[in-house]
Amino acid sequence: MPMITYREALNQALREEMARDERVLIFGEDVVAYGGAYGVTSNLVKEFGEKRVMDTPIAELGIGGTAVGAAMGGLRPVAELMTINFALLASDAIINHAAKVLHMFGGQMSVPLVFRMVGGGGAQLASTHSQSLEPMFAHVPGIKVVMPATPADAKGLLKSAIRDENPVLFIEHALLYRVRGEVPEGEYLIPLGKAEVKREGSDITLVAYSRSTLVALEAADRLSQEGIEAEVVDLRTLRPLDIETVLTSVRKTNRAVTVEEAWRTYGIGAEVASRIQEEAFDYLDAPIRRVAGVEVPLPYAKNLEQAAIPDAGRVVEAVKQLFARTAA
Amino acid sequence: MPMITYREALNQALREEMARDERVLIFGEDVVAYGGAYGVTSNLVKEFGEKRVMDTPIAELGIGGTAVGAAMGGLRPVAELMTINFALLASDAIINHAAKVLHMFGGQMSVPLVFRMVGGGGAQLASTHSQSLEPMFAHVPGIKVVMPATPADAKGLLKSAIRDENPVLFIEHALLYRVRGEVPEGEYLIPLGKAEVKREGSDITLVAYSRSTLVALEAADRLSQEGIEAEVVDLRTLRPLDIETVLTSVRKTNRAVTVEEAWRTYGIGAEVASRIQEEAFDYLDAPIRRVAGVEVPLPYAKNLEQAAIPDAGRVVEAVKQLFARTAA
Amino acid sequence: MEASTVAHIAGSGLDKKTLLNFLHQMLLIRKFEDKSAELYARGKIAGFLHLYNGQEASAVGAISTLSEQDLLITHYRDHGYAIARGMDVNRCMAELLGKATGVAKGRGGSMHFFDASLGMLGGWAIVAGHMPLAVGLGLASNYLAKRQVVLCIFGDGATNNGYFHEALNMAKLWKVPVVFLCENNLYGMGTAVHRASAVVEMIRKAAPYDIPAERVDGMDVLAVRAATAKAVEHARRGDGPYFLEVVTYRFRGHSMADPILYRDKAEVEEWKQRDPIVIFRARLEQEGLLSPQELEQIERETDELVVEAVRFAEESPDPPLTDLYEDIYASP
Amino acid sequence: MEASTVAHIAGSGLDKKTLLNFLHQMLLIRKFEDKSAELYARGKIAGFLHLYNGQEASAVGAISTLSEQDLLITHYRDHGYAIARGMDVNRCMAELLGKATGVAKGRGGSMHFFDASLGMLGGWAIVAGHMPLAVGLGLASNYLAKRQVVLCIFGDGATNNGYFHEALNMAKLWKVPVVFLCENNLYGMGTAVHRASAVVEMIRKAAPYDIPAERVDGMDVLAVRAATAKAVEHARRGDGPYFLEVVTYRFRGHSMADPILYRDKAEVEEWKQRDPIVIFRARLEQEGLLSPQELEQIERETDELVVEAVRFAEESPDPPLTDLYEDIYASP
Ligand SMILES: Cc1ncc(C[n+]2csc(CCOP(=O)(O)OP(=O)(O)O)c2C)c(N)n1
Ligand SMILES: Cc1ncc(C[n+]2csc(CCOP(=O)(O)OP(=O)(O)O)c2C)c(N)n1
Ligand SMILES: [Mg+2]
Ligand SMILES: [Mg+2]
Repeated sequence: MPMITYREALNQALREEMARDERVLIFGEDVVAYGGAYGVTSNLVKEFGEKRVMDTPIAELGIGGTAVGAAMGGLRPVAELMTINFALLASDAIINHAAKVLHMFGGQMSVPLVFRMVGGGGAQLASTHSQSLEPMFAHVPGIKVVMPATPADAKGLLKSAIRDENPVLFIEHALLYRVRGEVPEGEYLIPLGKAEVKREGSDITLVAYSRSTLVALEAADRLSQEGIEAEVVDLRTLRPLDIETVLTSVRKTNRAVTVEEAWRTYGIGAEVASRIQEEAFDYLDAPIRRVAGVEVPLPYAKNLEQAAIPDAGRVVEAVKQLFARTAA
Repeated sequence: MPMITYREALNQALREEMARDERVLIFGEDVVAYGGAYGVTSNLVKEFGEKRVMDTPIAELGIGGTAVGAAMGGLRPVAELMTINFALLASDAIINHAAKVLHMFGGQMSVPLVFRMVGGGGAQLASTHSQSLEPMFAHVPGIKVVMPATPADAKGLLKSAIRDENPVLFIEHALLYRVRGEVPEGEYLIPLGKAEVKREGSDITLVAYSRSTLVALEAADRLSQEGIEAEVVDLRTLRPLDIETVLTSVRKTNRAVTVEEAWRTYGIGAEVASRIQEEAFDYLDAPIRRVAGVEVPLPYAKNLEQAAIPDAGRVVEAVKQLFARTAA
Repeated sequence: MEASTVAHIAGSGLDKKTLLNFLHQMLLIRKFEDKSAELYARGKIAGFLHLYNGQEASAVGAISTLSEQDLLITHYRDHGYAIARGMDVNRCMAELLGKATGVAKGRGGSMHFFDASLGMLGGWAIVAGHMPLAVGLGLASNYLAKRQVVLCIFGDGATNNGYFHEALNMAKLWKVPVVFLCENNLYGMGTAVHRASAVVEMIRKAAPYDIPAERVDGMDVLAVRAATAKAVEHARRGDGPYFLEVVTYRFRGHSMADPILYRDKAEVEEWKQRDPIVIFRARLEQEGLLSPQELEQIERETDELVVEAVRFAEESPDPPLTDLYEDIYASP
Repeated sequence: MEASTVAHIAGSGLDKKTLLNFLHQMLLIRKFEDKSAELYARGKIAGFLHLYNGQEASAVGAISTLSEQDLLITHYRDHGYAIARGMDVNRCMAELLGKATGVAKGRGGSMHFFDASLGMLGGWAIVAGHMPLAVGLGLASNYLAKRQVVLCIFGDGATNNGYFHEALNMAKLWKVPVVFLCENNLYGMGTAVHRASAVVEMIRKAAPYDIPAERVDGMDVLAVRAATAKAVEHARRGDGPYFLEVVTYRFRGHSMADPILYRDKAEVEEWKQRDPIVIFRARLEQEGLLSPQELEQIERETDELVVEAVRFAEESPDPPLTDLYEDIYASP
């Protein structure tokens, strides 16, 4: 299988879906000549022309709303909001419009669309450009929220998102674009709403998503050198949440730690931990711990930013504390 | 103590703070002649004039941003966003601006302001006007989120919110405005970030906030008739979250159920449950259960809407299941 | 009010049948609204109820210019648009009563009338939020070469919102076939136009987008019809968006919850002298196009339709509780 | 470009000291930016770095009209504004290097320069998001009778955002003393103005708010100065907001990450012929206001300031890790 980057995998998914379905079009800020702020749409205009790859003004309210309208009109827009930080300006279009159409109007119309955006920190972009706001959107029924961790997942999930009949928020991670991995050529689909065990292990379950999955995998390798075999579950989709895969793992390992870049309070790990204790209470040998982003606006200075984002070290530490606790 | 409504208590708090501090002013949609969509600001213009009570256009981006600027300019604005559903349009001003000023600019300036809004469902306003989006905002460090359940708390917390040096989201509940209760006259302050035990009990802890607190209290009365004494903890402030009061209660009762109108997944109960199992794991006799809003856009039809919002019956049921479980 | 002069009826190029149908529609809307107010007072209708009394000429005149495949998207004060577009009044009333037979299965209520089969795409309750949706619909129309025109209706208050600005700019850039129709009824909730907008003539707001604009007397159904016909023609030709300001007035409060403390009775009474239904009826009579018998028949028909609508709605079943869980996600 | 004609220097009413200081400031900004680019290439500066090369006349001319108590609030391309407002270049450079001595303690970086003591209130990175903040600051100025004028600077791209529309409308309604200065550098990121805006003259966008507007040559520091002085005077008099379009050009990419695939070299070269610093220096020389010695001294002083700034920044300590937890909430 060819080794390509996460960015190339996304570009490939977009190209394939546009070639497959005439109704798929892309619009957003600087997606044409610039190829997108992160280069994901580069060269697509050459192949599909400006009718299907359109620049927009800096108008997130407008981009959000036009995407909903275009979907109602029979298209399958892939609208780029650039970053999840700007998606707040489209949150009304997403939550009060896209998420409501199907149910509120009696099931007469669905809105198949994808909002692509980058999320996460680590690139020293300071506090308004480094957020992990996915918990805010994942809270809302009527939309789906997808966050791929690998190039292969990026391709397979984006293709499925574009084919989905519902509004899908597709959140990429700034620090993953250059990551390489094996990606199947051509038709390759990963169903939305399915988590994946990225590493098997018997002693503890690490639950993560997006870039944090790589952090969890690194932590698992380190733990393994100390005789602790961690299983790593990559949620991949935050809504609908595939808790079954998590529970199956925890019933085997009896322990869990969640890993996320988002702020801890009211974050993704909170829901995962709650579900685990609700549905696997008697299997737990220890409380579920959460490793999450420090609850501060992310600063520019590298040393401060790094201290605020979970790394393998913090995950290893949290796991060891759990074992120390149960040993004691 | 005089018995007044939740609405009157809020109006009284606004009046007292405006009389106390010249820098306090109110602006928002229809806050002058209309007295606010829910009548909370009625007659204030008569007393303080249009310099201190100002109507705005239907411009939530503008209201959000001008409030931040006014606070930076030395005022203490109380901006009304009408409902939390429209607050999504101000979410960028709140999250990317208000919440960032103090830290991002090196601590040079704070933004003392209050965003007032109504939240919650039950009035048959359909799915874009009935949401409980507080988990989205409570997730964000740099702001405080307050949700009073009683007239007295409404007054004491609003006065404290106006005096706070930070951006505070003050979320009222549409179905509480007519509720009456004893409210101390004059200077009466309740510190932000402090939960309150609204009912003592030894068998189980019910954790709630806003209108759900009344639901929990009703459930507690019913349970008591069946010999189960529930303790009801009213969070009152969602950020900062006073988990200590919750933990103290749970260490005594060894069981907990959370009650909220918000959607279950990634909701308020998820954080509360996670914290409890993290910090009181060995005290738990049973998993923490969550009674929350059904995960659908809230419909207009009364029977459907009622079925989607937690009531005392569902809380009682959840509690009984817990005891059945542990009995078994 | 400097509004485009009224097309003389003979010169309106409309046959008698069409003209009488306008009267029929306006009366039906008026009676539907009055009945809704009554049912609200009796507790049969809940939630927010925004009535259209006084603005009937706008919906009837404008929507009459659309062809079958065209699309309509509006704000929440939507009963008049739905009826003018030919939606089933029985199912509209059933929606207000929250019944399973409602146009949105009772899930949407007053603010969310919708009928995909007629191209009535809502009924939206976030002020100005539906404006970019109209642009998206226009984009789809161009993209799929459907030659569908999109009529987007909103109020004066909506023009102060960021959605308005972003939508009009994108509409012009993308040259979408959207007719933006602003019903300037002089108030946004309880706020007079001059208190919320730096300029009181809404047409001035189309200038920075280079979108042609016209201001028209909203109490004159034929004037609205004529102006909208021109706008729709412009859009269908492929010349892009068009902006219409329809100057009108709402006779009732913003919603049934409105205490109406912000305007005095005299102003309301003055505007009621310009009741679009009374004016149009008188003109038809002057022109000898409406006999007492014909009027009486129209009155009777419209009365019966409303009575029947209420009967249908009241006899309809509530939605089954299982409906709560339907249509949250669409399956592929 | 049809821009207001250049004020003849003699007629500018400015003394030599002021004029030479303009040259000094523009050169300092240019050199600060070039050095920043170099440090970014060497990996000493990270994140987004938006440089101001080519636009110096706008910041220097406009900000020179503010009095001490006035306020300045800008978008993220903010080094030039900070320097023109007199912020300490040492601490500005330290901010770029993420040091504890930075103007935002290293927490903000390039996009968030801030100095409350000088009324420079940021440095904001959400396009157009700071515009209503300016209105709020103006409201406070009126409310507290401070007679502070607020200068709000943003780009052409920002004018297409809903924030722009809501802010200008509210500014006019509330009659706040805000001067909105739009730097039209012909591109928003990689998108040419005509691809993002229905109209290419930004002044046309002030019309629907009844805000007086003027378009000025942004390569001419004295023209910018004259126009802004008028606008500030208008605002200070209590006549409300004013809108300025400063037509300029950025010589470098949107940010250091910009591959610049959207404009051709010829266009850039053509604009470089109109380098505001070269033009102004030549004019000073023509007018006999700048001797070779004086020029040499200004060059030396500005070189030294930048060298010193880098030294200061590099020798400054990183923020202590404890700083991460500081200033999340203010205590009463
Ligand atoms: C974004 C948003 N803000 C506020 C409201 C509350 N609201 C509902 S209708 C309305 C007034 C709208 O006035 P206008 O646009 O003139 O329409 P009209 O009701 O006069 O027909 C307001 C403020 C809302 N629904 N959405
Ligand atoms: C709301 C928002 N959307 C998108 C961006 C990304 N972005 C940063 S700068 C920029 C271009 C701004 O152009 P303009 O306003 O003309 O200012 P200039 O950079 O040309 O000085 C964009 C799209 C952002 N920061 N904020
Ligand atoms: Mg109106
Ligand atoms: Mg620009």
